Formats: sequence, C-alpha cells, structure tokens
Amino acid sequence: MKDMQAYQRYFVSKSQPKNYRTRSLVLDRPLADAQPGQFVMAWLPDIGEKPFSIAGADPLTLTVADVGPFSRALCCLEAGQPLWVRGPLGQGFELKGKRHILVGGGYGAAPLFFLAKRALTRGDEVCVCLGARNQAELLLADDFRELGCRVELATEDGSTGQRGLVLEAVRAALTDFPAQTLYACGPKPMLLALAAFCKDNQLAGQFSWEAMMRCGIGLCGSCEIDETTCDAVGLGHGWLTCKDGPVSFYQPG
Amino acid sequence: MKDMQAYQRYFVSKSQPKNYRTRSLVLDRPLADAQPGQFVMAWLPDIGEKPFSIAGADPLTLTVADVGPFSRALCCLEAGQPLWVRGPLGQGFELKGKRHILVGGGYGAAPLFFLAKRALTRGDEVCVCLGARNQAELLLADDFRELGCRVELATEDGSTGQRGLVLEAVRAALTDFPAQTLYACGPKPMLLALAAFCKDNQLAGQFSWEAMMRCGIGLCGSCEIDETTCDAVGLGHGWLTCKDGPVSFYQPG
Amino acid sequence: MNKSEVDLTCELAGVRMRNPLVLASGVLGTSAALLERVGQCGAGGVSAKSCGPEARAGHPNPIAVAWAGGVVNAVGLTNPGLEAEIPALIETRKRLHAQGIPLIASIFAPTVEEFGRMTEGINAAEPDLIEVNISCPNVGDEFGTPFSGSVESAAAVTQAVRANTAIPIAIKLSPNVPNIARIALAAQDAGANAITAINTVPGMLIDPYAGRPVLSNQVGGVSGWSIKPIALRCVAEICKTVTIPVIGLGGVSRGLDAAEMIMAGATAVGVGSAVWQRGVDVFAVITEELREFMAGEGYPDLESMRGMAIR
Amino acid sequence: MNKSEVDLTCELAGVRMRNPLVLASGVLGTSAALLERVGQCGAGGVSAKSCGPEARAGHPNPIAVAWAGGVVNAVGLTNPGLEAEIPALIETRKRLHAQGIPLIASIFAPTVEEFGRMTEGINAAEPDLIEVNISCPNVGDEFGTPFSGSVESAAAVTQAVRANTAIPIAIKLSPNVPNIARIALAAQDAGANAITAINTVPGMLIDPYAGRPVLSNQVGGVSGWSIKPIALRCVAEICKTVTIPVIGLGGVSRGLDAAEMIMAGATAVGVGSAVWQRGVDVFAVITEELREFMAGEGYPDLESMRGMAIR
Ligand SMILES: Cc1cc2nc3c(=O)[nH]c(=O)nc-3n(C[C@H](O)[C@H](O)[C@H](O)COP(=O)(O)OP(=O)(O)OC[C@H]3O[C@@H](n4cnc5c(N)ncnc54)[C@H](O)[C@@H]3O)c2cc1C
Ligand SMILES: Cc1cc2nc3c(=O)[nH]c(=O)nc-3n(C[C@H](O)[C@H](O)[C@H](O)COP(=O)(O)OP(=O)(O)OC[C@H]3O[C@@H](n4cnc5c(N)ncnc54)[C@H](O)[C@@H]3O)c2cc1C
Ligand SMILES: Cc1cc2nc3c(=O)[nH]c(=O)nc-3n(C[C@H](O)[C@H](O)[C@H](O)COP(=O)(O)O)c2cc1C
Ligand SMILES: Cc1cc2nc3c(=O)[nH]c(=O)nc-3n(C[C@H](O)[C@H](O)[C@H](O)COP(=O)(O)O)c2cc1C
Ligand code: FES
Ligand code: FES
Repeated sequence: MKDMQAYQRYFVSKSQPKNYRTRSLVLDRPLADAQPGQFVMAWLPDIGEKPFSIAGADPLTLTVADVGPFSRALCCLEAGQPLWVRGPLGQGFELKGKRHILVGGGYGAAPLFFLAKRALTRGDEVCVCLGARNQAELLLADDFRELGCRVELATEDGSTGQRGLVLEAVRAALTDFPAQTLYACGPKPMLLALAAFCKDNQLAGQFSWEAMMRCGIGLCGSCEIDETTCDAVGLGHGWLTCKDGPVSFYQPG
Repeated sequence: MKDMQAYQRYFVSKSQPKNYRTRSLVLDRPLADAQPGQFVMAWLPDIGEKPFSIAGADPLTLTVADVGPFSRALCCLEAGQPLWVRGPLGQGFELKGKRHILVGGGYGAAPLFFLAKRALTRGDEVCVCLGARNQAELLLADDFRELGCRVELATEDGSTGQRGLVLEAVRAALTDFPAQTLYACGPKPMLLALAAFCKDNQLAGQFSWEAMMRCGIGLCGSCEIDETTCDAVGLGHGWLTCKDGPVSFYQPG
Repeated sequence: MNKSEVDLTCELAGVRMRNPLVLASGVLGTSAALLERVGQCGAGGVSAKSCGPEARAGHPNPIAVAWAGGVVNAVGLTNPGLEAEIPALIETRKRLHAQGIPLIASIFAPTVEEFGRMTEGINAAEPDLIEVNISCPNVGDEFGTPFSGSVESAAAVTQAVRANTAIPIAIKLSPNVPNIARIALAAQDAGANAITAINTVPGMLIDPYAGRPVLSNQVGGVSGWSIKPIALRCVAEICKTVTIPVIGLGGVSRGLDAAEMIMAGATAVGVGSAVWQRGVDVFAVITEELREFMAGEGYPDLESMRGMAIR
Repeated sequence: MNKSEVDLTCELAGVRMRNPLVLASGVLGTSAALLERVGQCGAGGVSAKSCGPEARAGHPNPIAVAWAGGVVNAVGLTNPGLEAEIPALIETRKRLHAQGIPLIASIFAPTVEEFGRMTEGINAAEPDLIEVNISCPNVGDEFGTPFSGSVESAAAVTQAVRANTAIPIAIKLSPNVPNIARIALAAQDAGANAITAINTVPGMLIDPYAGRPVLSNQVGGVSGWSIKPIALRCVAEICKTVTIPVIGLGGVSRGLDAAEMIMAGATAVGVGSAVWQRGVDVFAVITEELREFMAGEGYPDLESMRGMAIR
C-alpha cells in the first residue's frame, strides 16, 4: 500500500540563497530512485503545483528562481515548513562516456548540478558552461567549482566570464576539453542553438526541455513540443516533455 | 498486476479413483505458498463454488468425494478440462515436534496426505489413523503407506482394521508411537471426541473444522463455529473457519 | 503531542462512542458472538447485518471474491428475517452494552410500507441506532431502481421509518446517483438523524478464461480500498449540504484513511472489507494508527480535524 | 489457433476499424500530432479531446495525479473552443485517414441548444463519429446535475445532436446513475448510433497531512484499472438493454481487460489512463495481448467472444 498517497510530504531543512532571486530548498530526506534530469511536481495546498528539476536526491533539493507567484511561495518557505512532492517523473539524462560537457541557462543549472555529482562519483571529468544575462543571474557557479568541475561562464553583458551566449563558452571549452557528450538545460532558444551545434559537430547531445506541465504523467497533452521544434531537433511529432522527456537524445549519424 | 484475476484457471492432468465415490484431481501446475490444512475455493462457472482441502500443492491436487451436485461435477471432470481456484485460504497445520499422529475421517484424509508428505520431507515419523463406516469408505490408506507412513485403520462395521471409531485406533497407536502432536480432519463428532481425548491426555492437538463457506475470506460470517463447540474445544466465540481456521490449535497446560 | 492526550471519543446522533470506528453492516454482523468479538477487537460501534421482513438464503456461491482493488460481493442480503432477528439483536445489545459499545441495527425491505413495519418490529430490540439500507431495489419501480436512487423514494422510506420509531435513524446511501447530496438532504428533511455513506459501488468481475461473470448474481458491489476516492467525494458532498452527522465508509483500511474521512466531514468512520485485509483486529489497529497520526500532527480531538478538507 | 488467424477488425456504427482499441477522449487528444502518434502506436480509432463552444483554460494545477488505483483528474475541459477546433480536426482527420484510422470528435456544451450548435459546427470537420460527452453539468439544473444524470436531459441532448448531423453519433455516459441502461435506452430511442461507457467515476483524493483535497477542483474523476469492475457492469447492463453498439472503456490496460469488455458486450474498447501506466505504445501492446489471448483460447474473431458473459 506504499503508493496510496499521491504526494509525499517533505519539510524544508534549509533554504539557501543562490542568487538575488534564487534559493535552493534542501529538504528533510531523500527521494528514492531519482535520476538527474528527472523532475518532481511540487504542490503547496491551496496555492498550486509546478514542475521542478531535481537538483539533488539525497536529500531531495530543489533550486527555485522566484519569478512568479508559485516560485515565490516556494522561496518564502522557511526551515521546518512542509511542501508536497510527486515524482520522480520523466526521463532523465544518461551519462555516456567519461568526459562530459554540461551547459546550463538560468535554473537549467539545477538538474546539471545533480548530473555533475553523479558523473564525478563515477570518476568522470565534467566541464560546466553557464550562461546568463548578467553576473547577478548566474546560478550555482561556485557550487559546481566546489564539487570539482571545471566551470566556464558567459554573460550577455560581459559582467562576468565571456561576453555573449553560452554557446561561445562551449565552443571555447571544447577546444581543450574533448567531451563525448553534451548535456544541456535552459531556455528553448539556447537548446535549439546547442542542438544545431551538436549536429554540425557530430557531438552526442542530451537536451532537457521546458514546457507547460499540467498532469506531468503523459495524459493531458499540455506539455507537447510543437512540430517545428521537433523537426528542428529530430524528435517524432507529438513528443511529450513530461513523459518522453524532459530529456531528448541526439546521437550523431 | 498479478492478482488482477480473482481466480486462477487450472486444467485436470489426471482424475484418479480413490474409492467407490472419491477421486483425486491432479491439476496441471503448482499452487504457490500453500500449506497443509489450507484450502481453496474451487469454482465451476455456472455450476457453483465450494471449499476443498489442498491434498497436494505441487501439482495442486484435490481429493473429492462425490456426495452432491458440485462434488459430482468435479468428479466428472476429465483430463484436459478446466476448473478455477482461488486460494490458498485459511490457516493450516503447523508441524510441531518430530513424531506426528494424523487422524482422518472421510475426505479429512486429503489435507493429512499433504501434511504427511511435508513431515516426511523433514525426516519426521508419521502415523496415520483413518476411520470410516466401512472398508469401501476408506480413503488414501494405500497412498499413505506408499509415502512411508505407518497406517492404522478403524471401521464401524469392522470390514477392515479395528472395529469401532478411529479414536480407538489412535489410542492403540499411541501406546507404541509416542507422538508429540495430533493432527485431525474429519466430521465434527470425531473432532470433538479427539479434542476431549487430547485434553484428557495432555496431548497437543490441531483440528481442521468444516463449515458452510460462502465468502471464504472472513467477511460474511457464514462459517462461524457455534458457541457450544467453541466452548467445548477452547476457542474464542465468533471463530471463523475460513480465516481463523480451518485449523484450530490446542496446547495442553 | 503525546498519544495519550488524543481524544478519540465522538457522538453520533446522541450515541456516544469511545472511538469513531464502526463495523460496517454485512461484515461479520451475523451473530451476537461475532459482533461481540468485533467490539472486543476495538470497534467504537458495531452494525448488525441488514435484516429484512422474511428469511433469505442469499445467492449461491460465488458470492464474494477478493481482487486487486478490494472485494466484490453479492451475498444477496442473507438474513434470518425479522422474527428471528429480534431476539438475536437483544442478546447482542446486552453483550455489547456490557462492553459499553453501541449497537446499530440495519434494516431493508422491498416496499416503503414494509420499511415501516420492519422499523416497528426492530424497536423491540432497542438498538442504539437503526440504519436503513435503501440500496435494495424498489420492487415497485419497473427498472428495479434502488430506493437510494431517487429523492422521492429515499424520502418516502425515511418518512416511513421515522413515523415508526423514536430511536435515531441513519439512512445508508448508494454512491450510484448523479447527486448524492440531494438524496442526503431529502433524507434529512424527512427526519433522518444521520447519513451513512457509502454502500458498495455496483460492479462486475468477468473471468476472461471462463467468459463468465465471477459472481453467481453476475453483478455485485465493489468495496475495499479502491473505492475510497468515491467514498470521500460522496461524504464531502453530503457534509457540505446537510447538518446531520455522517458515518463515512468505503475503502477505509488504515488510520490515514480514517483521518481523510473525518477531514471530509464524517463524524464516525465505517470499516468493512479491511477486515479481510487486516483481520478482525483491524479496529484496534486503525484506532492506534489514527491516534498516532493525530498526535504527530497535533490534532487533540476529532473535532479539530473534522471537515477541514471541505472548507 | 495461430495468432495470424485471429481477426481483430470490427465495425462500429458503420465505421470500420483494424482493431477494437480506441483512444479515449481527453487523453492525448489535444493536437493532430498527438492523435497521429496514437494511430502510429497501434490504435484502431482515436478520439479527440472534448471541445465546447468557447475556449477554456481548465482548472489550475493540480489537475491530475496518479494514485494506487489509477488516476484522478479534473482537467476542467481545457479546449480551444469550436472555432479553433474545426481546422485542427480537419488536419487530424487528413493525417489519420492517410493511416486508415477513423477520427472520433468529442463535444460538450452547457445547454441543450448549444449541443445542437456544437454539432452543426463540428460537421464541417467531417469526423467519422461524433462522441457526445454528456457528463458535464447541466447549467439549467439547480444542482448542476450532469446531462447524463437523467433520462430526460440525456434524451434531449441526443435529439439536439441528432437533428443537426448525419454523421453517426455516440453518447458518452457517466457511471454515476442508479440505472445506466435506462439512460442508454433513452439515448438510443433519441437517435444515438452508439453508446460510449464509461466516463470517469466522480471521486476525491484528500491528502491527510495537508488536510486538503489534492485536486484544485476538489472533486475529480477516477479512471484507470480500479474502475474496471464498475465499467464492466455498466457495459454489461447497457448491452443487455440496447441494440446499438457500445464502446466500452474504464480501466482497460491489458489484453485480458479488453477481452472482458468484449465479453460484456462491447463492440470497441476505449483506452485512456493505461497510456500513463504503459506508455503510448499501449495500443499495440494490448492489441498483441488480445490477439494472443484469442489465439490461445480459440476465438477466431471478436464476434465469437462478444457478449458471452451476459448471456
Ligand atoms: C521540467 C521542468 C523543470 C523545471 N525546473 C525548474 C527549476 O528547477 N527551478 C525553477 O525555478 N523553475 C523550474 N521550472 C519552471 C517552474 O516550473 C515554473 O514555471 C516557475 O517556477 C514559474 O512559476 P510561477 O508560478 O512562479 O510563475 P509564473 O506566473 O508561471 O511565471 C511568471 C513569469 O516568469 C516567466 N518565467 C517562468 N520561469 C522563468 C524563469 N526560469 N526565468 C525567467 N522567467 C521565467 C514566465 O514566463 C512568466 O512570464 C521547471 C519547469 C519545467 C517544465
Ligand atoms: C475447509 C473445507 C474443506 C473441505 N475439503 C473437502 C475435500 O478435500 N474433499 C471433499 O470431498 N470435500 C471437502 N469439503 C466439503 C465440500 O466443500 C462440499 O461440502 C462437498 O463437496 C459437498 O458439496 P456438494 O455440492 O457436492 O453437495 P451438497 O449438496 O452440499 O451435499 C450433499 C449432501 O452430502 C452431505 N455431505 C457433504 N459433505 C459430505 C461428506 N464429506 N461426506 C458425506 N456427506 C457429505 C451434505 O451434508 C449433504 O447432505 C470441504 C469443506 C470445507 C469447509
Ligand atoms: C460481504 C459484504 C456484505 C455486505 N452486506 C451489507 C449489508 O447487508 N447491508 C449494508 O448496508 N451494507 C452491506 N455491505 C456494504 C458495507 O457495509 C459497506 O458499505 C461497503 O462494503 C463499503 O465499505 P468497505 O469498503 O469498508 O467495505 C456489505 C459489504 C460486504 C463486503
Ligand atoms: C486526464 C483525463 C482527461 C479526460 N478528459 C475527457 C474529456 O475531455 N472528455 C471525455 O469524454 N472524457 C474524458 N476523460 C475520460 C476518459 O475518456 C475515459 O472515459 C475514462 O478515463 C475511463 O477510461 P480509462 O480508465 O481507460 O482512463 C478523461 C480522462 C482522463 C484521465
Ligand atoms: S503534462 Fe500532461 S501530458 Fe505532459
Ligand atoms: S465463509 Fe465468509 S466468513 Fe468464513
């Protein structure tokens, strides 16, 4: 009778600020069977429910950018307060090879942090490229460094790291970090650019997509990726972010 | 999704005559997790459903006396024909000690056969006392002998074995077979007599009772043992044959 | 909060109970000995099996089977008939009252008039509450629709029962209606002191290898844990609508389930099929689980939880 | 019998299908691409998500969660509205017909008149069948009882739809009535070509630790394997009563479940929540399991099994 309850209740152990509007919620216990790239649906009764990447599984950790009403409610949670979670959901990343390049935009850094941890545990090498509008928006750069990853930064205004898009940082890093696979999470334009880059450079790629999630379990159709995007990255039509994804796989020729 | 089906279908492998009106139905595969003394509900669609003791679990075997419409329908089944079974149900015998006396009346021999097999597998000694009106009614005597049990018989008309009730055979056997526990299955008067005997002789006893079974799973109340019988054998009132039994336990002192 | 500080007592239509768990009608309610045993196993109250005017053998086997979601049964209202029921109930009440446990009698009948006569008869046994099982088919309706299936027939039965007794009455509803709150309201308006919800959900199991329904009656009632969401919804809708107390049941097998029922607004909580899953001791077990839950969450008594999910 | 000898084709109200498995309305039926994908995954026919007169966003999250017995949802009839639906259905039908798969449109409306107007509009998309979802509340009824809740409103909607189309129509019923066969008969008499049964069973999940209902809408619909006995009973009762074909659904997730539905009398078998359990490929998987079952048991075609459990 273990899954009689739709949600599991967690309590916040710590809420750590990660940038001016982003906090990591470290919860009171692990989430079983979670893979990097998978997500949970976080529920606050009478407030709402939204998907969040698993930034750590033991204990369960979510990294939340305060951008609207629900994410603000999460960011306001203090130690000892409860939140409800269902998951892990979806198809996560799969570590391939021994040298990995991880590319994050915005809160996309969250699932990559979990992935980096797993990769380093295997003894692999990890290079993380993070992009943002400016320095203030950057997320988890220090955390990745502390973990033992090589970290490359890019900001649109050049306030830190390379000036420009994260793709430029990736291109630069690859010259002396011959990764076998690229793993990316971030806004759609970034993913599209990286997908094109992988195709051009015959590099295996894994991309975690964002979409409007409602059921989170592959029934309601709300998280379908549009046909144009599917065509651009070689996915079959009718691809569901919550069930087929959020991670899509590209394997060169 | 293993128990989505209420019944499991079996096919008859062999139907072996055991006396003038009793047949052993050897079925086509085992019944998992069955203990001697437990029973199954056997269902023939559009005909009915009745409880039968498990006479063997691997393959599942039922020993059926043709005494009425349903048992006749079972006895008419030929090799290759199906029957449906739910179970194992109820609380079976528990082998205690190394020397066992088994006492059967009528088809009560059926669960004892399974019990004897288990006991001999453990390397224990088994003495079986079988009672019946006359020789023709006796059941499984040869089968017990082949198994390697000592067998004592009693018939009311003396047509074979000792003349009289099975209790006399038990009394006789115990003089040179110092059993630690008595296990019995048969008609209520026989069980009551044996229960009194165990009490008088400070002998541990396990008794398998018969009752009118409907649900077989402890809900409908139809198999309740009357208060007088409960008092006579030391059971709490409201004892349910299908769930608390069919086996009741008596421990001296 | 300490477990010993949790107060589980409750009052249902004037009947006080040491805890909210009530044995559901039809499960183990066939004899004084069994009902007494259920009381000893920790129930706060017990219901006898539904009794009708005449003795009924019920349906032939199979009458009840377990499946992955619980139980499906069509016992067929097996009962000894009113005349034999009365002395049995008197004996039962005597034994239960010695334990301080209230007895709920349960009645059914094929016509509104016979419901009245059943009530009159059952008064003699002086049960603490009379539960009126209106899920049986109305023989006057050409489709055999249950009395619980319409506002009119539910109200008519309630009135007939009310007119014949001063004992508190609970009307037991079937979930199988488009608007259960409407039926409950009609029962309240007709004089019911409580509502019991829900009875089993009509269902059928088919064995694909036999190509036949499993139950001899073909159709039966689904009970057990898989109907809990249906029961919670019914209880919530009823509790939002009526002011009389509700015995909530359907799929309760754990302390958490009982808590959910109370949060949906129930005053007492019925337990039936869980007896199969967890044994007769289930009453003590659920009570203990409920007490632990309440202590852990800081609910001092049932009132502090009641109806919180429907506000 | 050899698997290749088993004939799984069927005909539903004049619509031919390569196999009896139909995607249930509301599951993955929101775009041409998704419906096409379901066709490629082996469905015999597909239903679009129910569409109403105006665009609706549906309820806020949570709108659907899995629990031990399947799924509970209250999506809230999210849809783009009739005007946007028509071109989407035309595109969908084009793609599906290229695969030889029929398209079932699904409509709902708040009033009888608007059901008529919806039908008129949907005609332009020329679906192979129009399914009429009458489980939505009748806004004219003070209790908001669903149209499927009474013989009168079910018949009125059926007539309004029938009067506005020559395309075959299937009326989709809710299990939540005392006598579903009676409603089905009324629909048949009012001109329905088929019955679809069942829609979800109204239910509620409460999280005991939150003390709140899980769905934002509080009440939702239970679907998935735990409702199968309820669905089988409804389908059996309907098939005993009407002569038009039935699309049986509710809890079908394995080949055996599909066989049971057909034995209960269904002509086609809907699959919804099992998509969550077993993925979009579930259609091919169930078809293969059904074929294996039929070969093993010696059923050459669906007709040889149909209705055998209700005879
Ligand atoms: C698979 C998946 C994983 C996700 N993982 C995370 C995660 O780990 N951490 C996280 O913070 N969010 C994550 N999200 C996004 C999250 O689910 C919510 O969409 C987000 O928290 C905003 O919700 P809201 O109700 O607070 O604001 P809303 O009212 O929904 O949004 C407010 C505004 O902010 C915009 N917006 C939404 N997200 C962002 C953003 N990240 N940056 C800038 N603007 C934004 C919206 O478009 C809108 O205009 C994930 C989404 C998906 C689909
Ligand atoms: C726990 C349990 C285990 C059982 N195990 C077996 C078993 O292993 N083998 C078996 O054959 N039966 C067994 N039975 C009995 C069986 O369930 C049926 O009662 C029996 O087969 C008679 O059913 P029927 O429908 O054929 O006849 P019914 O119409 O029910 O009975 C016909 C008549 O025979 C009488 N009768 C019933 N059983 C017997 C009997 N054994 N000897 C003489 N008269 C009888 C009845 O009282 C009745 O008068 C068991 C019963 C229980 C409760
Ligand atoms: C075997 C069985 C017999 C039942 N008989 C009756 C009955 O006689 N009268 C009645 O009102 N309800 C009867 N019910 C319904 C239960 O009282 C209860 O409403 C239903 O089973 C739901 O509760 P549960 O899920 O806890 O079992 C019966 C249920 C079962 C399982
Ligand atoms: C998420 C979800 C959305 C649904 N939406 C609709 C709908 O829009 N229209 C409709 O007629 N039925 C809808 N249904 C009901 C299904 O079509 C189906 O009748 C029900 O789920 C039972 O089948 P299942 O157990 O196979 O899921 C929906 C079901 C689910 C799970
Ligand atoms: S969120 Fe419902 S299908 Fe993905
Ligand atoms: S047969 Fe129903 S309780 Fe034993």
